[in-house]
Amino acid sequence: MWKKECVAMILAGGQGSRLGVLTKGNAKPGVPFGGKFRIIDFVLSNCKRSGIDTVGVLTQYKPLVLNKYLANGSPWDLDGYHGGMYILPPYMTEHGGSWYQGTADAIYQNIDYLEQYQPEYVLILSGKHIYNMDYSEMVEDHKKQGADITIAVIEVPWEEASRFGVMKTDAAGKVTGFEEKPKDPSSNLASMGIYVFTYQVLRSFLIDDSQDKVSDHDFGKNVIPKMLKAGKKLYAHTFDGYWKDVGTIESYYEANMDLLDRKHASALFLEENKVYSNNKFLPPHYVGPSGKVQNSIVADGSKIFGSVKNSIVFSGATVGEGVHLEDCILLPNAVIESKVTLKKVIFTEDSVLNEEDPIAERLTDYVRKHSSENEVSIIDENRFFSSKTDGKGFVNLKELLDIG
Amino acid sequence: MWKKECVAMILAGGQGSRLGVLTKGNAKPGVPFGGKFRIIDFVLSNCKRSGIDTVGVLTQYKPLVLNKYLANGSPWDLDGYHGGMYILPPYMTEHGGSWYQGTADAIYQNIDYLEQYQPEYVLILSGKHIYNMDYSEMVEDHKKQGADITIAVIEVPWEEASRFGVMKTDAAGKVTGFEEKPKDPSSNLASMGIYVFTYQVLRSFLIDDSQDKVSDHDFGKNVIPKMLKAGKKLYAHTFDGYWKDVGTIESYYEANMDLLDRKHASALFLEENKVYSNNKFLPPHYVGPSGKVQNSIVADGSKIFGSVKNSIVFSGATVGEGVHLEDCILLPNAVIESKVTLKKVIFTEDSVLNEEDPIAERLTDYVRKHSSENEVSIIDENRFFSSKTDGKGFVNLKELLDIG
Amino acid sequence: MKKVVGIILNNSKKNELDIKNIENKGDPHTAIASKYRLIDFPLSNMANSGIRNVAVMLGNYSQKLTEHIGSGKDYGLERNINGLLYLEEDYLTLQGLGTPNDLRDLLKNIDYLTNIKEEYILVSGSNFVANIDYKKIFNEECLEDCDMLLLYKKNDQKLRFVNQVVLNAKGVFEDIYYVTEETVVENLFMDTFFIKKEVLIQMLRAANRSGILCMNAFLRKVKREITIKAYEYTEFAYYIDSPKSYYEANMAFLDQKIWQQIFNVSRRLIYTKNSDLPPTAYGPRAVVENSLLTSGDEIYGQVKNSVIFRNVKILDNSTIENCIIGDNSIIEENVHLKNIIIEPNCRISSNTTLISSPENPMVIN
Amino acid sequence: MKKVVGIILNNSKKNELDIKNIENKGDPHTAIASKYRLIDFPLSNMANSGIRNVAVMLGNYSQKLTEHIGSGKDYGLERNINGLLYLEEDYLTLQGLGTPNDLRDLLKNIDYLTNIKEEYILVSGSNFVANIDYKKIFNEECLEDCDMLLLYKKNDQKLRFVNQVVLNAKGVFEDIYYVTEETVVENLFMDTFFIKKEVLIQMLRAANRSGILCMNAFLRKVKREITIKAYEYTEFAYYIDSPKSYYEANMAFLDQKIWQQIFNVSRRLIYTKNSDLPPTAYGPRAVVENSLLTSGDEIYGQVKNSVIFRNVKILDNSTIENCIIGDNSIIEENVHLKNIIIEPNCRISSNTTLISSPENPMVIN
Repeated sequence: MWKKECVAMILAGGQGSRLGVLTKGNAKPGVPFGGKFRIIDFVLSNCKRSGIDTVGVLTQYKPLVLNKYLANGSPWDLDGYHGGMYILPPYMTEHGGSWYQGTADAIYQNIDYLEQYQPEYVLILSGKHIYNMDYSEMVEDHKKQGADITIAVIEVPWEEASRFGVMKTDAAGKVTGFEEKPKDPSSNLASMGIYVFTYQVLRSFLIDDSQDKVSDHDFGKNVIPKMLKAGKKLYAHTFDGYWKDVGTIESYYEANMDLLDRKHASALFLEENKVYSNNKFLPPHYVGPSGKVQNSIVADGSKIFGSVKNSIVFSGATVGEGVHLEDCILLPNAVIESKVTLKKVIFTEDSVLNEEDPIAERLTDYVRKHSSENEVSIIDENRFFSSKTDGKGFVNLKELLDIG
Repeated sequence: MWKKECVAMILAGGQGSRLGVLTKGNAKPGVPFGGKFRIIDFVLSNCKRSGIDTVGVLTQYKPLVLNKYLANGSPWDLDGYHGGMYILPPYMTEHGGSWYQGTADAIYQNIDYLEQYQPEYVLILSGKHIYNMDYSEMVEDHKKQGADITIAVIEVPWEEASRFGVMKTDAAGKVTGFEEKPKDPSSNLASMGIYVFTYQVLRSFLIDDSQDKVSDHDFGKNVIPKMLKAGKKLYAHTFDGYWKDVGTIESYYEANMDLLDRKHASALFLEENKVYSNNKFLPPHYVGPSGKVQNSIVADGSKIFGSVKNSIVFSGATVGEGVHLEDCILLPNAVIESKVTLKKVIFTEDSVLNEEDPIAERLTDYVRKHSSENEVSIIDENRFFSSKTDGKGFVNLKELLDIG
Repeated sequence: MKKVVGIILNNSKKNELDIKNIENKGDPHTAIASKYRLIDFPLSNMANSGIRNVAVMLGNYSQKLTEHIGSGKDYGLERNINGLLYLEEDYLTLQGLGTPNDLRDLLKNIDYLTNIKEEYILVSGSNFVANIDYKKIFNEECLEDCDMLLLYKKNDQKLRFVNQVVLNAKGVFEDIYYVTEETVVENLFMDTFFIKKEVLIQMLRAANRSGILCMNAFLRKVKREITIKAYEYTEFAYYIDSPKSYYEANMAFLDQKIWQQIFNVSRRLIYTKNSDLPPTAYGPRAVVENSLLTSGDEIYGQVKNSVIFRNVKILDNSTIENCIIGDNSIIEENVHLKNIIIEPNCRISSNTTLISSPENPMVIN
Repeated sequence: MKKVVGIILNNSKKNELDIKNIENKGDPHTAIASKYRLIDFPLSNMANSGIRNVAVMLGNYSQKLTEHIGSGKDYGLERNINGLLYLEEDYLTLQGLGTPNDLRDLLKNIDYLTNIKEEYILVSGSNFVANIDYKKIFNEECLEDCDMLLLYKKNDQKLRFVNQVVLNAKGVFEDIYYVTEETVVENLFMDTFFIKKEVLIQMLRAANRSGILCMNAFLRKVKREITIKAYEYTEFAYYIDSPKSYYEANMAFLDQKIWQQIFNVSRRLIYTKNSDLPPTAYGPRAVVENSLLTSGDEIYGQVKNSVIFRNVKILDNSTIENCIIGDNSIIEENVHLKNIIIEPNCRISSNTTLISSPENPMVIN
């Protein structure tokens, strides 16, 4: 096995329970995004762009869809002989098996994988972020500073800082303090959950942390504070592009809608730095004589006979005649053929509203009544969720109609 | 996802503890075999030969080496868009994770994978068998008989029958009785652990078995007896070629040595039915002026300056000048440069005996003294194992010399 | 279809003697239907019919063609053994001097053909769009006592200078010949046939001996000795041999029925090289009607009855009607186009107006 | 090496004018060293030097070559974007009418070259065996103020009819010219050079205007205007331009020092297409000495100082000495061969004895 300067590890095992029904059969990084992509496309494309050709993808929660999508890594040119993409699920040894307990534990359990490459640096990434970043600059910075860990940070509005791990730095970018989700943040430089570690330092801290019985084995909560305390060299690398963590239904919805803003779209789809995806073979999309599309994004394989405004229509979706959608998201192969007028609704993958569906009549009213300005509705197999209740409950639309 | 007539599931999760040190960092199907192969190559090449393009590989025990070797399945042409090879490790759902408990449980936990393809038939295979077989004939038989399960069987010598699951059949091949490892076998038709199931029957028996708290969730022990009892149609499909289960060090050694018999070798490496492997890029092998090779198999990338008789020299291994090997196996990249004369020894992958190694002098004598006709010795990183003690203990050769 | 190997020829230039000076729209790498190239159709059809070994004849366009097809992975034709293969055209073909149903290109590759292990060879042209189930045709027509099966279709496009298949009153194959007059042919040979490997080899050897390198002449001579059948293909198939037929074929895809027949057949997708462009973006004032669009497009103006290829920008206040806009082209502000074919990589400056007749669409490059 | 794109030309025929009638041993698809083909060396060298985009010029051998290289996957050159690409040779080259250091093939592909985004182009021939670290050479010699860097080596093979690189007393590039006389050249041009893309384009345009299509002539004219450097390559590199040099190169690999320099360089493996044959089987009476063997071989007889290619059978009581035995050949019982080249797919019948001189090895096919 060849030695590698830098190996990337993508944490893609999370259930993403706050994405509710969107992750019912799929891990978060495998959720469709932006018309034709899946969330993990962005971090994988960043790796390709950055010249990183050895990537471990750590999976744990319902990986079937994701594994199938990632296939052999070839869509991201990660199918090389001297590197490539490897899926790293939890496994069993002669001492039995153990599931990944936290972000740091997941990496710890795959130290054998890293050992094969004897890397100088390890890049820890998350599979749930939407951004376009050249990691090689960050690795260069890390080298130049002689850092033990470099943490990518982004300035967030002060009022949001308490949702993140925030960093105090000196003028040179050296981290002088770190607080995980502080109540009274003393900085608005938020950690993006992207780390470059000097491998040997990572290795020793992981082995150490694995012995620590009170640790949650989490980078942000445990490992980084320990490093700071041990006097290791922590540096911050500031990123000032578009970056979004799509951990909740609201942030998922917002990040999709952000693509309608050409400023954000251009930041993500820079000419030379494409976002690669494992496309199915879809024909061009068709806008019919009665179709109307405004300020929207439409992916291949879809058909539009109704009116679509400020919306994202994913691959293979159908908008029938007489349908009016505004601020909506139609996930792949969703079919809406009953004459509804809907605002701020996400239709899940493969969900269908047939032309003769008796729901149609009442649905428009129901959604208008039961959702508010700050709320996103989700329709999935005749079940209605609101972003406020999802994860907790749903309304069965069929039953609703019987009652109604 | 396209419907598939037949999907294959390869059970490749076993630790293979009876292979001792050979599986210390690797699952059994990943153990090198026959000069340039790994054990799993045979079953994967059989799939290619049989036109089966959708294969799930169920892994659990130390899968890193195996996963890396299997890569994207392309060496076996299993990297297609409409099928391909998928590695299926245990995973976590919203109800937590669970490890594979038995052969039947492993398939049960991946019913979602099978559901995607809605297959008519499912072929259950093992990753630890050496043979060359066209499964399509067996599937055709299964179809013709309208069977619920067809079990591949092979005639074994009566005295060995008690080590297998044996089958009693009527003239038409219908299974009338099945005994798992019987003391007094009533038949010498042994199950090869290769099953064709009608998917819907498999599905219902697996769901049923998963509820059964006293079951070991094993096909041979539980599911097949239950099917027989339930009056399902069980048929036997007789195979009369070369077939070997390499579950122990002795059988592993024998199966390798069988390749020196041209009859067995031709059965395995039929002209049109190649055994595919994920080869590294190795140059031709070199036999030096002082080298002598007789009745042996030598793989690319190796160098032979000593004498080699009735032996298997794997990829990249080196036999130095003055070394005499008989009935030996040198696993990949083993280097023997100290002037030893050895018989019936397996050198493990990457093991090295340097020219100046002080062991050399005594090793020849030691091995001769401490092994008998029916015993295979293993040398691994200066540790000496015998096939009789392996798994239980080893002798540290360095220490031995200090004492000696 | 384990018995059949596929060979894709380039027949375009043979129909093109009369329009030498403009871009030959029937070349295998011609872009069509927003995101495809002509070669995608025979390749996908063969792959979907279960043919595992396919050879593509390379000609003057080998760089573009090999770049597009690559390893054949997109078509599921990448294999360790066999799979996709490239063959060379004959020198005369390369120089555009071939004759209709010329055997030269096959003859040049007789060594390859002789080594084929499959029993049948499916030879296809590459200048038509269709979604053909070769497996069905082969199983129904070819498996028994047939040495050669020619595919033809009704000449509903009224093409001229083509090969005519003649049947007798009973519908049995009678003759095939190239029609040089300005008459309209009834049964158009689809440049596609199944042939027993041994019969093809025999034909090529005879051609080589006699110097008569036209398949038609050979078939005329041997039609009593070998079993030649003709099969009428009745589903949608459109030939591209000129800018006019190119324009018409693109426009045909705006008909949802035709679109469905080509692009929405279960298990018979048409494959093509991935572009990895983002999905189409529509601006706030976009108005799009009865059109096909695809990845990378950005639409701010008005588009009607048009086929827009990849990565096209149509800026504000521009109107596009009955047009074909090629890859990477930019239509600036306040441009008005009607019945126009814009070639790839063009930039149409603001305040341009171009209108031509639909019978004879103007090509801009 | 993100700045460099690679182009592999076929230079063999230009050295081959004198031996027209026998198999040209310097073709890119010529098999060598048991399991390789000549094209494997430039492809592997470029891939190992971190060049991601490589174009291979196809010629008369395009079927064999594309079949061997395939998608470039074996060389790590398969990419979704760029990666491996095929270019077409010029008509005259195809007909074997090129001249030494002819620019025709590059000129034919000037559109492709113009669109290259990389700053430098590495042009390589394909009829030599060597394991070259282009990255090192480029970084040491090319990064500063250099428009063109020519690689040469001492002509230790005493080749004739080759391109000579002339340096002045200070070791500075002076001239390059083709030596037509029977004199022995000192500094052999390796058919390999780095060139700034803009300089190459300028050279090709000038060549096209002037009709002088020889690189040598152009360089002579502009050597004061552009910075041309010459780099002496001192590691093992062997040219194949005849059966004699082909034989010698194969035999050279029996020298472990040379073998190590080519095949045992860390991170710089030579790649080739996989055969998926079983490992070599030695029979009970096999005697093998100082030889290279590979997958699929079955040895029952005696082999000495020989290079055995893939899937060769050497049966009982046969002796092979100083021979090269091509792929899939079968040497029956009681055959005695010395100083012989057996071409692929041959069968030598029992009781044959063939002995030729090592200076002029006999080629059997």
